[in-house]
Amino acid sequence: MIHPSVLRLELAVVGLMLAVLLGDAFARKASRRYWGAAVAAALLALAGYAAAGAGILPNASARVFTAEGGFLVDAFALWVKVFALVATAVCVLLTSRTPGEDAPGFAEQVVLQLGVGLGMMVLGSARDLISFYVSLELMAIGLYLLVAWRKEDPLSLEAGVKYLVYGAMASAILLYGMALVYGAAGSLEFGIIRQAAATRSDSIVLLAGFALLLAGLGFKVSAVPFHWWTPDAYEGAPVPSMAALSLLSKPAGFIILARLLFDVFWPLHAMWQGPVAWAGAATLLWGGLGGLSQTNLKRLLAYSGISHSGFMLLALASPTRSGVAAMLYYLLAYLLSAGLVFTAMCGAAGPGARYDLRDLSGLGRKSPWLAGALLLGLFGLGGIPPLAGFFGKLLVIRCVVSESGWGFAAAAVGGAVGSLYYYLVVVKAALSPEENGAPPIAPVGRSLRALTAALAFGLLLVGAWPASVWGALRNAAEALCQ
Amino acid sequence: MGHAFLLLLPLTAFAVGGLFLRRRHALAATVSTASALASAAWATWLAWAKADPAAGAVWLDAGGFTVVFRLEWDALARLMAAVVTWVGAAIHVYSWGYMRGDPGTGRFFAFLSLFMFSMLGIVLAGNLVMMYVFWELVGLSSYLLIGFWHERASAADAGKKAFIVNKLGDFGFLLGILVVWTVLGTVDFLDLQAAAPTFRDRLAASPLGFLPLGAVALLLFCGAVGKSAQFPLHVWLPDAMEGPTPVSALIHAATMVAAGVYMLCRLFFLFALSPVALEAIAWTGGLTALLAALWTVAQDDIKRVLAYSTLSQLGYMVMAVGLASPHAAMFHLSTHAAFKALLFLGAGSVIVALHHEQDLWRMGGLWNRMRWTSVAFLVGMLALCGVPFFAGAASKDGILLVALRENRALFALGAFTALLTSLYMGRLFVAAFLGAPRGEAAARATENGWVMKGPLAVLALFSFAFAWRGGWAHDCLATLVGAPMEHAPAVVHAFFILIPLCGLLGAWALYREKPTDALGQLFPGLRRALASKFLFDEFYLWLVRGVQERFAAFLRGVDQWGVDGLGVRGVSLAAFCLGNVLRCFHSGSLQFYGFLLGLATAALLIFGVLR
Amino acid sequence: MEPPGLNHWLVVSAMLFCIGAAGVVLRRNLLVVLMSLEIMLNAANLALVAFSRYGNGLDGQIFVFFVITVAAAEVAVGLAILVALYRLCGTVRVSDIATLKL
Amino acid sequence: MEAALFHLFSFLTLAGALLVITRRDPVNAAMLLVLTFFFMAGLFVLAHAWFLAAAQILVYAGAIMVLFLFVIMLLDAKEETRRCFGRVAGVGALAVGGALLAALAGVIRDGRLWRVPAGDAEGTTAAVGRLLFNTYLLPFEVASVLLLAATVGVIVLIRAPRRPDDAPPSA
Repeated sequence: MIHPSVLRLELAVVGLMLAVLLGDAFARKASRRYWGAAVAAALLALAGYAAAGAGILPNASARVFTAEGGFLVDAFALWVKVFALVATAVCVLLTSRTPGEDAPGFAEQVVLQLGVGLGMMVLGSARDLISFYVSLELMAIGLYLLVAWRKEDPLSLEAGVKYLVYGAMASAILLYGMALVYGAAGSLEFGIIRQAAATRSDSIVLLAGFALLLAGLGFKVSAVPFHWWTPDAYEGAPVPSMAALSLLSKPAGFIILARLLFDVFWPLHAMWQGPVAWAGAATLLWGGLGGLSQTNLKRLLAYSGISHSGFMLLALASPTRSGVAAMLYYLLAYLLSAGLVFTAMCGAAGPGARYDLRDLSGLGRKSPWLAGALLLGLFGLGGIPPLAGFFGKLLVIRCVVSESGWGFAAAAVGGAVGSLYYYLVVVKAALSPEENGAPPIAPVGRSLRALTAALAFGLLLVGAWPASVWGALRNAAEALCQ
Repeated sequence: MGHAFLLLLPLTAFAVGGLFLRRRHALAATVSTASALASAAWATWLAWAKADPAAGAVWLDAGGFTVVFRLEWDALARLMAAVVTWVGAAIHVYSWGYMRGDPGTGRFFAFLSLFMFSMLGIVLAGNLVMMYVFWELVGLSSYLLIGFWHERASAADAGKKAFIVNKLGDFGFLLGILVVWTVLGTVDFLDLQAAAPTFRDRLAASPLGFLPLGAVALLLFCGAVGKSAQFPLHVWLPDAMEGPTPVSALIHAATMVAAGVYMLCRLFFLFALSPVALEAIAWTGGLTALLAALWTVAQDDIKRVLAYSTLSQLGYMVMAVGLASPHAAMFHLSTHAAFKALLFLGAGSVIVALHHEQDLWRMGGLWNRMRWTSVAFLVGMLALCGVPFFAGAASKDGILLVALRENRALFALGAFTALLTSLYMGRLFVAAFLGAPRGEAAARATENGWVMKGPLAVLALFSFAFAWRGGWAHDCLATLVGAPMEHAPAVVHAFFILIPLCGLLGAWALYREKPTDALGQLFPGLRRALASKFLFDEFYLWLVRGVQERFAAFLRGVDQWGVDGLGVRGVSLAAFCLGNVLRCFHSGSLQFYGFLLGLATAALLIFGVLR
Repeated sequence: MEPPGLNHWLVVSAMLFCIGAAGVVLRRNLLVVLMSLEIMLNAANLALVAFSRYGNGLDGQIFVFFVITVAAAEVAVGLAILVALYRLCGTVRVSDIATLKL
Repeated sequence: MEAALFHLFSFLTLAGALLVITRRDPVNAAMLLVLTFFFMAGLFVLAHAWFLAAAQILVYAGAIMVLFLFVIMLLDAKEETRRCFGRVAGVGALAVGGALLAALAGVIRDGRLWRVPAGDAEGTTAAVGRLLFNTYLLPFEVASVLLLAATVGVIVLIRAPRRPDDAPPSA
């Protein structure tokens, strides 16, 4: 039996998708001026509703099942839904700036983004391998299309092809891992798999399946050595899709990774802790060093994203609730700061821009608003207090020092210095005097201003007063690690 | 009560100025200056009343570790807060004159308020995490202010360099904080102080037991090395002079660079646990003091002379901490803040009057044209040289006395540095203010308005006042020190008087009436006239030119190629090379990516599962 | 002849999986690369069916049903991108889409 | 009988797959892929997955293949003029295939799977349908959203530009 009331948030998003599709079919062009803002407002309202418990969870430690136990709502899942709704709202607002609400394909793009967000919401609640697979693929398919969305731009299509082929290969690996896990555990259900992991931890098939699952998710979160696609896909993708890649797809990867590591395969934690920590350190350094000599902002942000993935992997590698909570906090900080950077990018150039660092020159003069957003976002990513990125890094390194060891902490610190260096390169480019050939920028719209202000406020609030979100994060972590 | 206002005042000024007043320069300047003056008054009142701050609020409660937002208001904090707010207020006022007509004035004052907020945060921080947060914020505001004229590439680069070099030090600091946090389970200064005696045992028992105690202390010290620009991370400070001069005065002379010393004093109970670490700190400080003083003699830019001199004085303070005498360090910090700010503002006044001419050898003769500035500068100079009855004398002699008692080698080093100090300051004064004007701008220089003269006067007063009758300052010092001044034998005092005298006279003899620094092209008349002094002159010349300057040039080379090149730049070069190697994997070939993915998966299975 | 055991089934599926992976690395034509990906997915399907046959109930078969559905969508998306690429650049060769690099 | 059929179908499936990745002509490859899936349906029948066997033929051999062939025709993809792969790629493919095979074979060897007895699950349409529309109804609905999203996206992506001024810049 399915109880639709448990699924009310998901159903609302599906309703929104259909509304946009129908509206696209019937509405006149002139009446579309605030579609993006309207959809985003609806999503944010839903996020607020979800943050308040959405009438599903009576208290923070409750667990509500539906769909024969295949769908679980607990504090963790609810937090994932809030995150997904907010991130989707950001992506939709960015889309309404590029290509613009009256461009052909705008409604469809929004529908796909809603689909990706829906995928993440279901993923947070998945309790069996089928829901897990299907929701992950819902996200993936939407993203393949979104990356290749600018069909008049060869680079966008190239990025789409690369992302699709690489992603499909990774998802085949993931699927093979699922098959092995299913074979070893005898069931698709997470609960039974957990029992199997506890009682049959010597089963090679189970371990192999688990390893392949990790490889497949390593692709999603762009962990070394599965991260090869990231810079190419980021560089080719249009900015809103790039935002969806890093604000939805990657967090979703971390969410399900946390679910697998801390819930399903928790009995094996002595086995996964080391490899995850090593992968985290390698990812961090790769991202921190690889971006040093980049001259393209999008590519640079891809490396930056890799480096942040390393931090979150290191957080997961400390098998404690604080580790999970630190990871969740880091994700939130990443959402806010990267969101600001993407917003500034959307405002600073038109849809076809390549985002060479030189193109940013004179931004400080042309639009202090956008330059400020860019600065704040980059400092947030770099972990400068009092922005949220600082406590994210501090908490992660604190966990690493006490759980994974000294060398990993030193690696984290080194990677952070490296990436801070290239953020400053971007800042310098944005503040330098205008060069010839830098593209002119359109005036910053009202919705973009509102988005910037909201993200900046969140970044400051969460950073300067972490207690404001910490309670919710701890509840989520405790719900996960039962 | 109400200590939070000290933070809120500048924060509000920053928020208001940064968000709403970027174009309305006068209003932004008023708001910012008013906040600075108000916080100075408020800090004084709080210190007078010896009011206790309110209990803290929980800032972060992350399972196992809790951080409480608590403000500290002990004697150390009171003294430092007074220094920061008063020097800050004077410089705010001065900036009105200095920044007049600059299109970014609003932004400038907003950043200045941000800096005041962060700096007061460091001073008032009640625990290590808070201190680190504000520490980083100070770094950020310094970055913004150095790169204030960001459209000038050198300024943007200098800002970046300062930020990154500071970050290098900060990360050692952060690791140190994390070790302390992990081992002692708390970050609050009071709890830490209570738990410090058990630190050695608990460290040995923790998973970090392989770390010697001294290493932990040195990690924490890394923060001070970066922020206080100690050798070998000193490279950023001279470049930081790209910022506007009030910024140099406030941040890179009086307050921010002193934050490192303040932190050392604040955490002295931890450093005191490890004699090895103290020894290392003392030698780092001493070495910085000496090397910087040597380099200074070869500088021609008026701001750079002062910058290197700041390095040298910071070295003194760090040395004092290393000699287990934090109160002497704090005393010198306070006096130095006053007279170094005075010197910088004087230099800024000259620079403005000369339309941004900074070369010493194109100045000259300013004594007659800018009497007010010259006198103020003279006071600052005498204070820096340690001439009796000026602020620097008491504090610097205090440090030297400690050194005399604790470590003779460092005393010799410190005394020699003091000699060099008076030599280069004399050189600066002689070249810039005396003699005939050597440039068009210098010939037509005029004194600036009261907005700039006023702060000079106030700071000059401070440079006197500390010396014999501090009143409230002395009270603070007394609480801090136990005994404000050490007593020394008359011989030693005589020696201390002799040092600046020799230096100044030497400078007078060497540089008087010289058109350039190139003494090799001395006019022949001087030779004939001073035949009797020839030997002495030659000797001094040989000493200064032949040995000392070459040595200084050599050291500068070592600095540029060795420390800056191999150390800082070498690390970054290696990082870039490695980064480029890593980039090569991203060849763009889909087949290659697939190949790597497949191999990585197989490797994971073979090494992870099958083993 | 002895009836095949679970290991036989899995060996076949593993070989199929490797052939698919090799195909992705091997082929220049993106259409054939897509076909190779289908082969990889089918290898996983075969493993699921085999496990389902050997004592694990019908859930594995349901999973295969979902995989077939998703694979169909994935192929459609992949082919659509290829068509768009061909329209724009006149190529579906891997070596021609290596502009994004380093 | 069952064993013989299993070996036959396995061999044919693998051979078909190998030919798919080595044939020059994409049309040939597509036809061979159909055959491969056809034989795999045979294997499904041997595994008592009746419904899946039918679905495999309908969806893969029917729908997906038609799609492939249609696109091949549309793109006018010609037979590769020389070899269909570079030498380096050949070595790489061998390495990847070999490494993965070694790893998986190791897992299967160490997994002690030959003792597992066959179960009694019969994948009839009725049984599969019952399970699908009870236990797995939710993922089924999610899959429907997935198909909707894919449809919407694909249509936009391959829709020809409407106005001439929308035409792509010549690449």
